[in-house]
Parts: sequence; structure tokens; C-alpha cells
Amino acid sequence: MIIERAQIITNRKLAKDIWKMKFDTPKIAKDVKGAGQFIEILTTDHWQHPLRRPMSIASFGEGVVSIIYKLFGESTLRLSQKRPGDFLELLGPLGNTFSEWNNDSYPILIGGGVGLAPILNLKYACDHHNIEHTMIIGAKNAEEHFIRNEPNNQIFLTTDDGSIGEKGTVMGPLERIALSNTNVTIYACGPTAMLKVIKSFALDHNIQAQLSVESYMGCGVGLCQGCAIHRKNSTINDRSYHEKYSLVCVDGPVYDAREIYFG
Amino acid sequence: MIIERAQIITNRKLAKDIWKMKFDTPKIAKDVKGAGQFIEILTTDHWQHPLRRPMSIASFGEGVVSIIYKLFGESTLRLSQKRPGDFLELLGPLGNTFSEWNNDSYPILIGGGVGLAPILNLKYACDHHNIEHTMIIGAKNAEEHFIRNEPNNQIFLTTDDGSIGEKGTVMGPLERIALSNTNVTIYACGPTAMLKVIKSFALDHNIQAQLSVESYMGCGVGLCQGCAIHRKNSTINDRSYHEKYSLVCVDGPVYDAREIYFG
Amino acid sequence: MAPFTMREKSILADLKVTIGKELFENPVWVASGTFGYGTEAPELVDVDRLGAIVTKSITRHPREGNPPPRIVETPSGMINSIGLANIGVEKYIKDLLPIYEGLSTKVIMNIAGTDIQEYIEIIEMMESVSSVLIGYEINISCPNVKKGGMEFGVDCDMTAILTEKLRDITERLIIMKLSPNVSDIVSIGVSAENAGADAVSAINTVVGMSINAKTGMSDIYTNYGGLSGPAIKPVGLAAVHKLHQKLEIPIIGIGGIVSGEDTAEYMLAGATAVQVGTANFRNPGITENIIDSLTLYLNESNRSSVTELIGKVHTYS
Amino acid sequence: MAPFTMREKSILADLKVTIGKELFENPVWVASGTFGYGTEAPELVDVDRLGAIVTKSITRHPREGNPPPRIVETPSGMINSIGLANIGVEKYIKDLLPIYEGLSTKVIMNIAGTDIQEYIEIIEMMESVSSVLIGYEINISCPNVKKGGMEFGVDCDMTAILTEKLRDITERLIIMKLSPNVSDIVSIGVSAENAGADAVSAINTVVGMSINAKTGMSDIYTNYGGLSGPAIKPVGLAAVHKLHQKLEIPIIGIGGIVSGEDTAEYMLAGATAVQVGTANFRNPGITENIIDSLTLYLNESNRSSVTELIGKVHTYS
Ligand SMILES: Cc1cc2nc3c(=O)[nH]c(=O)nc-3n(C[C@H](O)[C@H](O)[C@H](O)COP(=O)(O)OP(=O)(O)OC[C@H]3O[C@@H](n4cnc5c(N)ncnc54)[C@H](O)[C@@H]3O)c2cc1C
Ligand SMILES: Cc1cc2nc3c(=O)[nH]c(=O)nc-3n(C[C@H](O)[C@H](O)[C@H](O)COP(=O)(O)OP(=O)(O)OC[C@H]3O[C@@H](n4cnc5c(N)ncnc54)[C@H](O)[C@@H]3O)c2cc1C
Ligand SMILES: Cc1cc2nc3c(=O)[nH]c(=O)nc-3n(C[C@H](O)[C@H](O)[C@H](O)COP(=O)(O)O)c2cc1C
Ligand SMILES: Cc1cc2nc3c(=O)[nH]c(=O)nc-3n(C[C@H](O)[C@H](O)[C@H](O)COP(=O)(O)O)c2cc1C
Ligand code: FES
Ligand code: FES
Repeated sequence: MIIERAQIITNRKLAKDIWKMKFDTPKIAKDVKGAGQFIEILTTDHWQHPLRRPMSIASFGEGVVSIIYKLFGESTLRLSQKRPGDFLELLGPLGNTFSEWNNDSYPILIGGGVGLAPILNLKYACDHHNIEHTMIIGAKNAEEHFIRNEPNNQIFLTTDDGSIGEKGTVMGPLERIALSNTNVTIYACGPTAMLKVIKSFALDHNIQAQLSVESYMGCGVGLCQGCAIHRKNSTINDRSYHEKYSLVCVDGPVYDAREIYFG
Repeated sequence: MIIERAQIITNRKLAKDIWKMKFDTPKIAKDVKGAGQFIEILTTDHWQHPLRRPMSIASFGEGVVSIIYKLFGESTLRLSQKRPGDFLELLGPLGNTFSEWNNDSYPILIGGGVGLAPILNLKYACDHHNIEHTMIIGAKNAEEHFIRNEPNNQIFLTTDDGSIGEKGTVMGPLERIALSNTNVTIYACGPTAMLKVIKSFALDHNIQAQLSVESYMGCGVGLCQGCAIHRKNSTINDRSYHEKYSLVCVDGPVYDAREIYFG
Repeated sequence: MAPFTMREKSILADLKVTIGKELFENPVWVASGTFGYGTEAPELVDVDRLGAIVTKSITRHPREGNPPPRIVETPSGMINSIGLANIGVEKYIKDLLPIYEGLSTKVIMNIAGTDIQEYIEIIEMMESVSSVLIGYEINISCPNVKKGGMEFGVDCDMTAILTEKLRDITERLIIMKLSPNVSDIVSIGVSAENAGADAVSAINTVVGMSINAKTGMSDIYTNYGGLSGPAIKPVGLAAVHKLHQKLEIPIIGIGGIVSGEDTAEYMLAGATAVQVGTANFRNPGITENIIDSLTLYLNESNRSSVTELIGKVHTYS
Repeated sequence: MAPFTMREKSILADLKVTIGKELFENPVWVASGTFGYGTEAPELVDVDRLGAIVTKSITRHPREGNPPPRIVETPSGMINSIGLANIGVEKYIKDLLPIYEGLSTKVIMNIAGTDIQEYIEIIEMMESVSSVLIGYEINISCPNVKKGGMEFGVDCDMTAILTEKLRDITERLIIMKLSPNVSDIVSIGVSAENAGADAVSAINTVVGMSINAKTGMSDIYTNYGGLSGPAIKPVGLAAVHKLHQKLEIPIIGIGGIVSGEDTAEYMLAGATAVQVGTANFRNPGITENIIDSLTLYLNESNRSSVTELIGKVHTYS
């Protein structure tokens, strides 16, 4: 991990309130280990907002890293006002990665909302390694989607209102596809409510699932103990130093579904 | 007084750390009563810096107002980063004005540092009314001056290091000119140290002097009582409600030299 | 300064709140010392839209206040040490009461004394003249005067005695204004309640200091002053929430409020009304924006009355 | 992370400061709980450049800490309620002391207990093993645990007794860490001094709360947490300046420090050293920048030693 002053290459709107920003950040790009990792962005040089903002890496390549972010509050609004050529200070890459798939398993990638950022990253890896897979992306409505619904290419969109793709949540396609394939592994990132249902489904059907979770972060590097989440079935971890809680920034953000306790 | 969202027409550097910004601000411009008044600028839309920044009006005309500002801290730095077309919220016009000269008096206008802003404003008024006058502007060195030294036109520059105009303070030209004219009135704005010497000089020689002073301001409109300065020889003022202290934002910033107590 | 126009008045949420026997049009007031005597900025704010005006602390005799410098900006806040500069009670009666007769908003007089006798004397003087004042806010918590003020604010017994004596001589609202600079604000609030206060307001400013590294100078003449503004919002929220757990009487929340959302947060924590201080310096009409955005917030969250917020924060534990 | 290179080392101002019998290379330390155990971010900061590391509060037995959510950002600050999550003293001795042997920077262990006996026990355990620790910072002021902590911090007598007992069993530095959430921080500092403390550190966090208006939820599981960051700098400066008027022993200034100028301000107010907390979360290497900018500040203001700053603020009164 490193702090790098990165130049913005592009910054554009993809869908309603959803933006993509690409950075020229050679050192961090070189360090990225895989999908699931994130960076911490300093969105301002004054101290009104003392903390950085964590954002998943949505793709990375030779010298570049990109994020996909949703306008939420002041800091993400400020991100959207940046122009190509501006600089931002990044800290990263941070956190763990989705673990590699076995060659004989069938990955189902699930993204909800901006949780699709690390999922897209994982999809690029699948494509790159020619691994057959399915991707399911959920959102409220068509306005929030920027990916094409291509059931033939195993890309399924869902919307709460049916305005694009299937009406309903990601669970519709997930259940269908997971139960009609063998040796499935689920990789998911999205709102807690979604992860909770996926977890139940996976445990009920004894399906492997890796979930990327969110947590309010103070430092991103294990200093503040602020990002703790409940965790079960785990042993004392060297970095979190605790049994009951796990620090998402160092032990996560990706956890085995069986380890996470959603309360 | 009014709060107006004003568009920046120009914003450019005049000299070392000294900038000029011109606003399209019809309502405030219409209200300006004369040289000496100031505006309060909201330099940011977040609350890291809760307070506006007071700036003297350096010139005003049909629908426009300009300021001349020195880079001091964060807020003035941020002003310098604004581009034409950007908007800033202004509150003004505030405070009193230099009072009108008698037709038979000879004005000597003195500006030190960015204290020259209201003085320039006064000079425009003199020029406009064809009133003969002298202007003396002091600074540390040539780099900080952006006005031409034109002794023939009664514009005298001074510098501490003699790099342009006369070496020394404004007191050199002032003493010479004040004492060789009759019925002089001094109008001055600048650092407290300068105003203090001018005050002594004026009192010693029984010369009328109007001094524009600075004070840390909270509100600019008489609500906070923060901008108080010592004052003597005054009666209880209706706005300040006090004998010993005067609120610069409502009773000032221009005071008769005899009223001010520099401690 | 036009009133809220986004929807028809009739379908807007009800902003009325009650404290003691008084009904307020809305819970957004201006805080003592941050809005002068309410007459300073008529061009910038329509005072009749405010829930109430709390006027600057008045002492028995006029006070010049502390020498300058009196204020300085700090991160997301400011420090002040005005030192209770004010015109004194006689002039308040003579010059200001007549003006307040002409307002339709409610006026509360904030009072500061150096000993119990002085508070009593001021209220007796006020009670002996007719006026539209609806109540008194008792400043027992100003950090900027050497004598008086603070002594009461940190002591339960003194708070109780003072409240009791004032209760005896007025039927108007008595609001005790509490200091955050104490080990236990709740027990002081409890003393005020037991002694008959109609409400408490919290918080006054937090003791702070500012130094200019460049000049090596203290930024404030008296060195210590009162910290206010968004920086102290968490301190005020904690005080209000704690007080709400123990008190029956209404709490008026103060500290760092700059928006309708901030107001909602204070009310969720347990406040029945709020006072806006430092934010007035940035924009003397900000309370009008706050009222509008609070209304919008209530409508968007499907609440028909602002009172539905009071104390309704959801907690984990 | 390169050391200061703007001028020759030889002409740079001397940053050394002394506390008790210990000489520190510079006055810039990291604050307890904001730098983990000092081993977390080796890529981002050269810990050997720090004046000292104060490690996270250690309790007699490991503690899991409070349930999430534990932190939230506030205007120019943050609230935390970690609840003293820590590995306990045995694991500290076993896992961490060996690592500290390898550092050239000084290490101070911060200790928290639920009663006097627990503090004593921890220090006895530490004294019974050999280590490079130079001292103990005694946390009597954590606002985030129900039992213990705060009770001492608000009480002079308890502070005196605790300090005295600990003084009896160690010759290492004893630094009592003071709470700002009290009516009178100075008298507690005086108690610590009289009972034999080598220094006091001030301040710990200020009690605060945060509520999300959108969800109506408290942002912190325990509701109340500790406010830190630039927002509280004025509170820390006031505490340090007040303590400096009364105490002979050194004061370690804490609260909202993010720059060399902030450090200078605290030292002008009376601090002999400072601790940097929240700012580490933004940049774990920020203390290196602070050391560099402090050096620059001293050179530009023609001071040859950082000790020339201590208590030298110019005041009006
Ligand atoms: C590991 C991780 C990866 C993430 N990846 C993405 C991503 O790829 N795209 C994306 O749009 N968002 C992502 N987020 C969420 C993102 O960090 C928040 O949306 C962002 O911080 C909001 O900042 P704001 O100032 O705009 O909103 P604010 O108004 O400050 O806050 C709105 C909400 O954002 C969240 N938030 C604020 N500050 C933090 C913080 N320091 N740490 C965590 N959450 C915070 C809180 O839930 C808060 O209620 C991720 C979060 C984590 C922990
Ligand atoms: C009536 C009046 C007229 C002024 N006219 C001009 C002008 O024409 N051109 C010009 O360059 N400057 C003028 N000033 C000074 C100007 O307001 C400050 O330089 C500016 O506020 C600095 O802000 P900053 O954030 O850049 O600096 P900071 O780093 O915030 O502060 C640097 C210094 O600026 C001063 N300052 C900061 N905030 C305030 C405040 N709210 N009120 C008053 N002073 C403050 C203080 O002395 C402070 O020490 C005027 C001040 C007053 C009172
Ligand atoms: C400049 C200034 C003057 C104040 N004067 C008084 C006063 O006279 N009496 C009083 O009770 N409180 C006074 N206060 C405290 C405020 O009423 C309020 O309690 C405090 O500022 C916190 O609110 P805020 O954060 O919204 O400013 C003053 C505050 C400021 C900033
Ligand atoms: C996340 C966090 C954890 C903390 N943990 C401790 C602790 O374990 N022991 C302690 O004495 N102080 C602890 N503190 C308080 C800090 O050491 C420091 O006193 C406080 O944060 C003020 O400094 P700052 O404004 O620079 O952060 C903690 C502070 C934070 C923000
Ligand atoms: S974010 Fe600080 S420990 Fe994880
Ligand atoms: S600046 Fe507030 S009264 Fe003058």
C-alpha cells in the first residue's frame, strides 16, 4: 500500500447518480492483487471532512485504476465536480481479494447498486481467463443501470420496477441459475439487505459464497479499529486481534458467507 | 444591504500576492454610497470556514463592484482560484464612507498595502469630480506595487527598500505635501502601524484626517459585537450602544482620527 | 425572504411546538447574543417568521464588554469573548420593549447576573412594566465573564436556588441555559426542573482558546472564549439526548445548527425547539432557510407534525 | 518518507525535549488508539522518526470492544466509540515488546483499568518483565466504557490516589491523561502533579453524539462517543494553557493537531510535547510532515530550539 498523487484521466456520468473515474496512478496500479480491493480517496484538502472515502477498484490495468461511484453526500458530489487533469491523493490498494475460483467451479457474480464495482472487476478477470460465468446486476430501475441486459451472454439485469431486465431482485436469476448448475460459487457485493438474503440462500443450498461487505472506515489500514463488523466461526485473526469482531479494512472486505454475522 | 449571488467577471493578479476581482452584482452596486464601504464574501459553501471575509470596495459602477485582495490565508487563496463565470455570494454594501470633502480642502489619499483598495475608490471619486488631490501608496517593495509612480500627476509611491518611488514610508511624501499645502484633509487606509503614525502627525499639525480601520469581523452587520475597537471622544452611538467601544462594521470602517484609540 | 412556497400551505407539516403555556409557530429560534436585539438586520431577515427571538444577555447595568480582539474563526467554528456587552435593563425597557410590541414573533429576554440578587432585581424590574415578553432565558453559563455566570452553571445547588427564587416572582417562561463545561450537565438540568423551570436550553459555548502561530499571539484578549458553530454540534446533541433521558420539561437544543437537517437531529435527540447561533453571522436570514428545509424534511419523511420528531432517534442499544 | 532535507541538518533547530528523566528526539508523538500498536503501517510511516509512540490502551484482559457502528465523521472531526478493543496485557508482553526492542523511537504504553487494583496489576506485570518501554500513560478519561475510566477522570481524590499507588511501583514515566469532560481540569492536573506524576497529557476526546437525520438513527452503537480532530483544537489549547498556569510538570498537548503550526500553537500554550491522533487516519505518515514543517517554522522564526516555544504565547492581558 502506498499514498500516491494520482491524476484524473476521465470522470464521467454512467447512469443516474453513478459516475466513473479513471486515475493515472502507476504505483498503486502495479500493486493491485485482484478484484475486491479498494482505495481510500482524499476528496478534499481542507479538514471539514477529515476522513478519506473508501471506493472499490472497478478495473485496473497498466498504470491505471478506475472506480465507479454513486453520489451520496458531499464528498462524492465533490468527486463528480473534478475534471480530467485534476489530481487526487489516493491510498491503496487496500484489503483482500475475492479468492481465486477452482477451475471446475462455476462463478455467479452478483452486484447490487454500486456494489457492482468490484464485481465488474471480477468479471474482467473471468473474461481474461476465459472462465464461463454468469453476472447478475440489480438496481431500482432502468435509470440506474448502465450495463446492457444480455441474457444470451449470461448478463442479467434486474430492476425493482421491471423497467429493464427482470422485475424483482437479483434472487430471481440467482436461484434459477445457481440451482441449475453444479459446483457454483457466488461472488457478491451490494447492500447489506441483499447480502443477507444471498447468505441464507447459499447456506441453505450449501453453496460457496464470497461476500464483499461495507463498513464505515476511519483509516483503511488497521489503525483505528473503526470498521469492525460482527464475525463468527473465525479464529483470532492476527490483524484484527479479535474473535468477535473483524476489521473490514484489513481482514476484508471479502468474507466467506459462513463467517459473516448480519445480526 | 443585501445578499446577492454575484458572477465573477474577471479575476487576475496585479502584483505579488495581490489580485483584483470584479463582480457582476447589480443590486449591491446600485446600493453603494461611496468609497470606504465594504462587502462580506462567502468564500466557500462548506462550514470549515463559517465566517465571510470582509473586503473593501475598490471601485463600483453600473452593475459592477470590484475588490483588490491580498493572498493571506485559505479563504483569499480560494478566491484567487475562482474563474470568471463562477459565482460567489456577497453581502453588502456595508459600513460607512469617507465623508465628502469641502470644496476648499485639499485631499491627500494614503494607502498602505491592500489598504489602497478604498483609497483607489476615493481617487476615482476625486477624478470624477475634478478635485485636485495627491495620492501616496506605500508597500514593502516594487513587487507589491501595481500603480505607476507619477510624481508629476501627484501619485507618489514609496517602498521600504527604495526599489520603486521614494525609499521609506508614506510619511515622507505626506509630511512634505501636507505641510506645503493649506487646508489639507488626509484620507488613509492601511496597516495599524501606519494609521497610528498618520494619526499622530495629523493631531500634531491640527490636520483633519479620516482613517479606515480593520477589525476581525464575525457578521459585518452589527449582530455579533465581535468587531469592536477602542474609541474615544465619542458619544454613545445608537448602533454600537457603547461609549468605549465602537463596532467597525456599522460605525466604521471610517473614523475621524481624533476618535480612534490605538492603545 | 418569501415564505415557503413549494407546496400549498395546507398540506405542509405542522411546525407548532409548545413549551410551558406558550405555543410557538415553529421550533426555530435565534440564540442569545447572535442576533443582537433582533432589530439589526431588517433587510436580511423577516423576524416574524421565527419561532422566537432570544435577545442578547442583559445585565442590571450596561456593560461595555471585553476589549478586542473578541472573536476568531476556528475549524468549523469560532471563539467569542464579547463579555456580555449590552445596554442594561433600563435601556432595554425604554428602547426595545416598544419595538417588540410591534413584532408578531415571540420574544424571550436572556438575562445574566453576577449574583442571585441581580437576577432577581432584573426580573422584578421587567415584571413591573407591561410587555409582550413571553419569558426569560437565564444565562448561568457564559464562559466570558470573570464574576458571576459560570459559578451557577457548574453547581446544582446554586442552580436550584436561583431557579426557585425566579419562579417565585414570574409566571412567564423560565428557561435555564446550561453550560457544557461541566462534569455532569444532567444533574444541573434536573436541579433546574425540580426547582420549577419551564425548560432548559443546552448548550452554551464550550471553553476554547486560539493562538496564531505566525505572531505567537493569543487571538482573543481574554485568552479563553466560547467555542460555537458546527464543530460543537456533537457536544450539543449528546447533552440534549442525555437531558432527554432524565427530564420531563422541554429541552431547547443549541450548538452548531445550520440546516433543517441539523434541527431534525436535535429534535430526534430530544429537543422541543432549537436555537441558531453562529450561523446567523454567515447569513442573518439563514433561519428562514432552516424553517423551509425542515418543512421539506417533514413532508418527505411523511410526518404531519414536527413534534413527531421529539426524542424519536432510533438507537442500537 | 525521506528525512528533512531543505537545509543542512547542522543549522536546523533543535527539536529535543525532556520529560522527567527522558530525552525525546522531537516533541511529535502519536496518540493512543490512533496508531494501533505502532506496527500496522510500516509502508506509510517511518516510526523511528517519531518523538514517541503511545500504544493503544491496554487492559488487564483482552477486550473485544464495542459493537459497530463505532465511528462517524462530524464537522472537522469524528466521533469514536471503540470501547478499548485491545489484546490484553499478556499478549502485549508476548507479541509486542519484542517488536519494540527493535525500534529506536521511544515507546509509551497506555493503560486503562476498571479500578485502581487493575491499573496496579498491569504495571506490576509490566515491571516484572524487561522491556524498552520508557513509561506509562494512564488513561483515566476514556468516555467509551461504562465501568471504570471516567470515574477517575472527573475526581481529584481518585486521581491522586491512583497516581500515588502507581508512582510507588514504577520509576518509569507516569503520564496521567486528562479528560476535558469536567468542570475543572486544572484541579485534576494539580492532584496528579502532587501525587507524583511526571507529566499530564490533555486532552482525551470530548463527549459527543451524531444522528443521521435521513434514517433517524444514532450513528454510533453506544450513542455517545468521543469527539476528536480539528474541531476540538480550541478545547485542547485552552486546557493546556490553563494547566500550564498552575503546573510545574510538563504537559503533553493533544487535540486536533494536523500540522507543524498546530504543534507550535500547543507548545506556545504550554505543552512540552504533543500527540497526533485523528490526523493519522487521514495519512498515517502525517507526523513526518508535521516534524518537517515544525522544523521549518522554527528556522523561519529564528528559534534554535523547540523548547523556546514552551508557554511563550503572548497574551493581551
Ligand atoms: C470497502 C468499501 C468499498 C466501497 N466501494 C464503493 C464503490 O465502489 N462505489 C461507491 O459509490 N461507494 C463505495 N463505498 C461506499 C462509499 O465509501 C460511500 O458512499 C462514501 O464514503 C460516501 O461519502 P459521501 O461524503 O459522499 O457521503 P456522506 O454524506 O459522508 O455519507 C453518506 C454515507 O456514506 C457512508 N460513508 C461516509 N463516510 C464513510 C467512510 N469513511 N467509510 C465508509 N462509509 C462511509 C456512510 O454510510 C454514510 O452514511 C465503499 C465503502 C467501503 C467501506
Ligand atoms: C472592513 C475591512 C475591509 C477589508 N478590506 C480588504 C481589502 O480590500 N483587501 C484585502 O486584501 N483585505 C481586506 N481586509 C482584510 C481581509 O478581510 C483579510 O485579509 C481576509 O479575511 C483574510 O482571510 P484568509 O482566510 O485568507 O486569511 P486567514 O488565514 O483566515 O486569516 C489571516 C488574517 O486575516 C484576518 N481575518 C481573517 N478572517 C477575518 C474576518 N472574518 N474579518 C476580518 N479579518 C479577518 C485576520 O487578521 C487573520 O489573522 C479587510 C478587512 C476589513 C475588516
Ligand atoms: C458572538 C456570540 C455571542 C454570544 N452571546 C451570548 C449571550 O450574550 N448570552 C448567552 O446566553 N449566550 C450567548 N452566546 C451563546 C449562543 O447563544 C449559543 O449558545 C452558542 O453560540 C452555541 O450555538 P451555535 O453553535 O449555534 O453558535 C453567544 C455566542 C456567540 C457566538
Ligand atoms: C479511534 C480512536 C481511538 C482512541 N483510543 C484511545 C485509547 O485507546 N486510549 C486513549 O487514551 N485515548 C484514545 N483515543 C483518544 C486520542 O488518543 C486523543 O486523545 C484524541 O483523539 C484527541 O486527539 P486528536 O484530536 O488528535 O484525535 C482515541 C481516539 C480515537 C479517535
Ligand atoms: S478503517 Fe481503521 S481499522 Fe479499519
Ligand atoms: S462584525 Fe459582527 S458586529 Fe461587527
